Amino acid sequence: MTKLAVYTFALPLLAGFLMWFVGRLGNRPAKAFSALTSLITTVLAGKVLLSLLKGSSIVVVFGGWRPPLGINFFLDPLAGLWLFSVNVLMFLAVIGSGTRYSWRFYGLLMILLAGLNGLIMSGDLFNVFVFFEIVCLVSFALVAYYRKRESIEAGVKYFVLGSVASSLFLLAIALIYGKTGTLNLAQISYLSNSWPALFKLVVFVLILVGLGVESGVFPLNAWLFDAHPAAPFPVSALLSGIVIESALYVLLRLVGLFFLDKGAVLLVGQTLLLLGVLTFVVAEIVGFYQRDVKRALAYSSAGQIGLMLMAFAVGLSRPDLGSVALVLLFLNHLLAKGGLFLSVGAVSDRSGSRDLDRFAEECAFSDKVVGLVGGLSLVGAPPFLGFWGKVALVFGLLAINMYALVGIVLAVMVLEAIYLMRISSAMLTAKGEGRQDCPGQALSLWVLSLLMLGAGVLAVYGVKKGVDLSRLRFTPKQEYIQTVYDVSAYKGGVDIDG
Amino acid sequence: MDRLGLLFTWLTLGLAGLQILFLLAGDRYTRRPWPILGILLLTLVLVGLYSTKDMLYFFLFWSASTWLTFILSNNPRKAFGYLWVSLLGEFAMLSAIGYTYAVTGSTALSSLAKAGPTAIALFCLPFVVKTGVIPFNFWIGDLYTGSDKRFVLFLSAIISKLGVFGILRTVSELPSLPNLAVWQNLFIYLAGITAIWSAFKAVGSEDAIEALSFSSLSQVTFIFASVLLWSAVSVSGAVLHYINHMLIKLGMFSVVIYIWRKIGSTEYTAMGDFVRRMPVSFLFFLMLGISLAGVPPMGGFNSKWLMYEAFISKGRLLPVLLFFVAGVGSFLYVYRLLHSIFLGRKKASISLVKEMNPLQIIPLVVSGLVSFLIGAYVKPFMGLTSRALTGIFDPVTITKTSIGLVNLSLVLEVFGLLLGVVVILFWILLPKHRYAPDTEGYTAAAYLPEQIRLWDYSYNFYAPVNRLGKAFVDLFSLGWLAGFWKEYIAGLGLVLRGLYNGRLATYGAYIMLTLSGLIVALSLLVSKGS
Amino acid sequence: MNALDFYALSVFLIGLGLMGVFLNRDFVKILISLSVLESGVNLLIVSIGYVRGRIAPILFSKELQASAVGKVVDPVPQALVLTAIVIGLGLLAVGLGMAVWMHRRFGTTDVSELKDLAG
Amino acid sequence: MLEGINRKYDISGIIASLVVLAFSGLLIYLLYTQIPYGQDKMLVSKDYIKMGVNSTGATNLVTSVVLSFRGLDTLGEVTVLFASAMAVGLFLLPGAGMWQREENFVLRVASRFLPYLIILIGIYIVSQGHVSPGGGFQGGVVISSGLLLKLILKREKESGFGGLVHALESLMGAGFVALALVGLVKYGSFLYSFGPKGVPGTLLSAGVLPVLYAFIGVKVASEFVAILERFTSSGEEDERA
Amino acid sequence: MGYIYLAVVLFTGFTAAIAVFSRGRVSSVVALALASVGLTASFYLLQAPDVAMAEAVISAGLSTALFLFALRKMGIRGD
Repeated sequence: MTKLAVYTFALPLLAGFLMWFVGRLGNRPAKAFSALTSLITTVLAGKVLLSLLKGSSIVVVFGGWRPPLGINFFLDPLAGLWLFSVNVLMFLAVIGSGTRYSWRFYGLLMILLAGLNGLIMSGDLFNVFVFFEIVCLVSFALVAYYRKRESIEAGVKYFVLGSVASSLFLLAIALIYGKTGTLNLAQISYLSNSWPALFKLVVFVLILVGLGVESGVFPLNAWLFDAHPAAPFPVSALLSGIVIESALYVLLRLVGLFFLDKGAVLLVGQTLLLLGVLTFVVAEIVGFYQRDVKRALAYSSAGQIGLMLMAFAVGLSRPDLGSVALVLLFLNHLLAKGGLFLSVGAVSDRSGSRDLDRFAEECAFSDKVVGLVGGLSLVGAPPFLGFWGKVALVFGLLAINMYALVGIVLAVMVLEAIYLMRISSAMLTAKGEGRQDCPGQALSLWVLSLLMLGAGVLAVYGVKKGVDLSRLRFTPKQEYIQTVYDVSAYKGGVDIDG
Repeated sequence: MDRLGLLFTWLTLGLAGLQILFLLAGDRYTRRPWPILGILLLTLVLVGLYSTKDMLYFFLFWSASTWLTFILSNNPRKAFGYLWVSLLGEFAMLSAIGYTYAVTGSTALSSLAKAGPTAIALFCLPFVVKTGVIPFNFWIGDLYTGSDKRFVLFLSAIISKLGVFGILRTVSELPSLPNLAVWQNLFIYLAGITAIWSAFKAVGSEDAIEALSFSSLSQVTFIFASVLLWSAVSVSGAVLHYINHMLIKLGMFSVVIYIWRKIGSTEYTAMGDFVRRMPVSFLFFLMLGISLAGVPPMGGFNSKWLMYEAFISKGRLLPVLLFFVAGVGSFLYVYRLLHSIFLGRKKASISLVKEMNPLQIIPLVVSGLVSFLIGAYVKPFMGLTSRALTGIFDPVTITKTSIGLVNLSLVLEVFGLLLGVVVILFWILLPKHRYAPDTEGYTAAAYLPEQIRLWDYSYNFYAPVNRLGKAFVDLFSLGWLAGFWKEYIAGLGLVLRGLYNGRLATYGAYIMLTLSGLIVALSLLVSKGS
Repeated sequence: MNALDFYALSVFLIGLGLMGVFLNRDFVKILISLSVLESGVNLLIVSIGYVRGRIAPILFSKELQASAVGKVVDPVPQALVLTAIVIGLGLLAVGLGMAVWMHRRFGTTDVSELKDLAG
Repeated sequence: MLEGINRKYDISGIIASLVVLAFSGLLIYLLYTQIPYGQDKMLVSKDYIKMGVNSTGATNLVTSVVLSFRGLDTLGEVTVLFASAMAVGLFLLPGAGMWQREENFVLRVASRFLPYLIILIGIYIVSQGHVSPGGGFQGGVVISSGLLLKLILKREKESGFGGLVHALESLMGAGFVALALVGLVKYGSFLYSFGPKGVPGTLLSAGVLPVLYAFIGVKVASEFVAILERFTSSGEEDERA
Repeated sequence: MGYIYLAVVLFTGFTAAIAVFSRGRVSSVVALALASVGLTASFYLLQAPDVAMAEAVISAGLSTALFLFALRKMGIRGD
């Protein structure tokens, strides 16, 4: 089973490299080739996820060296779920990306997929940085793809802020390597208990800021609101759907492994909770006043990231509620936001304007369906995943006696409901009968709607049967260290493993 | 599914069936699939709502009904007021459920009592919002007038009264009656004021649907207040009036929607003298009007009488006065409805109208007859409501009133006899009637021209009443609240928008400030903590 | 023996790079400052791996291979920096591509001109 | 030099710089106290040094770390370069050279023989990667700077390198991943350095490592030739949005 | 022996400061190249030949070339 995990990373890379040859045949074959690749990786990721759900976590070893020596991938059920959903949305975005993009666009998408898959699975600190760089660099290029005035401005801002952030992250890695002498996450997490308070604090803040810029945490997410609307719509669907989530995933995993010893749990939890609330409240209030449709969706993405941060912070003290909320919010946002951006983006491209009143002139029927289903599920209307995610989050927040916080969060959630419903109803009540550029778009939108509905029904069924979702959470420190390598056996002496 | 849920399920299914029959019997526009499927889905959701005893599922179905109403109303611009206020209510309910889960670990409705009075009050907030009592009454007019005509009947008959069922279900599930006297009284008086406010609104409106929707609000707040009173007589009177109101609105709205399909407008000025073309509809519309006004021979009187009886026996005279004034208001707008639609001056639109086809008229006939039956022979219906309320209250037959023991059903039967006399009189006089000649002689044309607004004496019929209630109505229409929102809350948004001023240097400063701010703050906390 | 060793230089370069990014208004100057920032971090990583009095991690002779542990500098930071430098170059190439287009679209590479997207 | 300072700086830029100063101070304090300069802080590296040569066969430990112990970083690194080449290909178009008018005698004469000399040095650096300092990246860049001379010359239309360079770049990248996959399929783990270890210190010694470095060298060279070609072309970038 | 360290450190720091804060763009690119040379020397002193070689070829060589070509593409002659 470990081979499949590696293929999900190696195949898109191979596809990216070979894209020039396929590009000679033209853009449509390139799109078909990348759709095929992402379909294969989705199937592989699905099989990996199934085996993870049944069995225990997997450690994939590279170059034949046992974990502390070489680089290793670590896959727990949550990583498997994240991997599978990332590949699903990538496949649907590639299909739903219409006919206007060159073979280079699809090459970059394949490399982005390889980078994201590696980022989710990686178990080595510098390896996380390299994959993070791949994802950042490809996102810079894809945001500025159109080279219009607006995309260049967004690309430049994103480039500068992203580069500064990744340099800070590299600085944190340097400090950690200097202190511990190793780059393997499990070993660092084992050694991190003995870090002095000031060192641990500075490294925590450096990693939080370094990865926070890319994952859209409150004060650092200014680039997000320029980049998503300016990017081509499949890219903004991917940026909102998987890229900022994967950056958040890595941030939470690193924080979970390095900084959660007894004393700091409270402090780390409260910092993340505060940042989550700030991200959510500011993003939703500002999003409420947006006339530009895609920009409003970008604000909603930042808001959902805030919710996920809060869910993780709650999960530290109440794992049964917090981690379930995190998983549900992630899946819901991935499907709903991916679908919304794919449909709203295509519709506003066809109608030429992104203003709330004029963007929906040429809405095809599948756009309307996704507009309705996506809007409802994102807002947390009953039958969808968002509803259960919101319920789990509110239960969790109340369980840790954060009453005022629940009041604020729910009041602001009404704002989000209003401006998202403005977009959905603008699409629903659109008069014109639009046609999509290619059948692939309609197919991907229908698949997304069915996934959302299916997930909703499954959730209702799951809650009734009381299915236990607690396995889908970040593996706690001790268990992570034990599965990756046996601490006692490795004392830094000679350990030949040819 | 307990007996209370069963009653409400049958009522909703019955109404939905009749409404769908009315839509199917209509023309191609009303026969379109999605409104009918929407109503069926909404009925399914409501059946789920009636059947569950678990707060989480109650919240699931309640939220589903809110969202379905928003979508089925098919006019988002007008329905946003409804959406955001009911979402606020729902989130109050969600936090109540969360708090109970945190305290007691279970989300059963009965465990709400252990969570304390504030949780109960929060849980019941959405019921108050959905009923439309004073602070939450600004969305009623927009939603009803703006809503899709094919859905407004179901909206006003069932959805407007979900709050009533909510209170019934919640309070009946709690082991002991919560000591929420303060909230109870507050909302009874607020309901009274809302009843008067909506009566004035209905009286002053120039549109049939607007009049009917505000009349619904006035009746529903009366039901809501009497349920809040929570005595055997008041609750069974409320349930009876629930049934009556549902029937009345079913019949009246089907007529108004039929007319709307024919002449394309629901303004009073566009209608007039339809009795010539639609005599049967006029007959049943008259019966329902009488029942709405609460005049003895029809069912409306019995249920209103029970509710008044309950308030008086509890010695609460001020609410009785408030609801009585609202009752007087109902006389006015019922007459206005009857007059402007069927008896007023003939308009050019009369040629478009003809009697409903036999299938379409069934809902009207059914509601007229059942309401008549409730008026004439109330015993089976009283049995129905008391069976539904078994376990909560003992059956209501004998009640002690200020003038000693009174057998309610006996009293109502006496009025039933009175009804028999009226029917016989109507039967005798019917053949002798003759049409009053058109006396408006001074216009040469056969029909009055369209811009009759200036001459049609029925336009702004109750000008003195409107002038009297103007200040009162404006105060409680909460226009000033919208102004407050625009001015102050919107200001907060502008401040936050200023954060993202688009300059790269500022964003860079954000990164560094976050970095240093977190380091300083955390190091202080750590040093203070350890 | 030398107080002003490479830690000081790398922190100086990092601080200089960061200040350059925030103070400069010209995008090309910001790219230069980013390069300085990255080389500062690279220098820091390598100087973390340096051990006084040891030689480069090339075990060219037989006896060196036998007892290399105490004689050789840490090879891992050098491997990391090798990768980091090339990543920095990759970023630079993309950044300069954007700079060319920014010049074409905005007429100047002055970053304070970029204020259409706000709020 | 100093007159550049008194330009009107953005207030937030100044705040950020003050914060940077404070942060650097904290960083220096942290470094000197937590990570003393010049001391042996190795943990995992001790194993690399002990078994580096006989398990991978390469005397240059950095190469064995780059390619064998932490091979995935290098693969990621190669992907970053490939992505940036593709992004530059997205932004700028190949075309006629920028220098149409200037006829530079020295350049014309030098470009006849100098590139081949530089390429030879580059090939040496790449091939000796696993024995002496150097390797795929450094050698590849040297080779591309050799070919740079050819690109700077006056050229009317697209330089001849176009197709060949892209093909080489893609093939080498795919080759690198293929070799890694061979390691996975036959030897059970991705990027496994199989092949004869040979005598450490000689040319054919470190099994597959020199082959990998050769692939990287050619790939890096062709990548940078492609990037430089785009940067030295004056072609009016296509305006299509 | 220590003076070489000092010389290299001061040279790199000084040229980097010029690169960041000088007014003209081409002059800062040149200063950046010099800083890279200084950096190569410091890597050499830190017993890291591979990195020194990479730094020399990439930062001093190629990025300076890229900067100058980009400036040229933007139509900027000299300072």
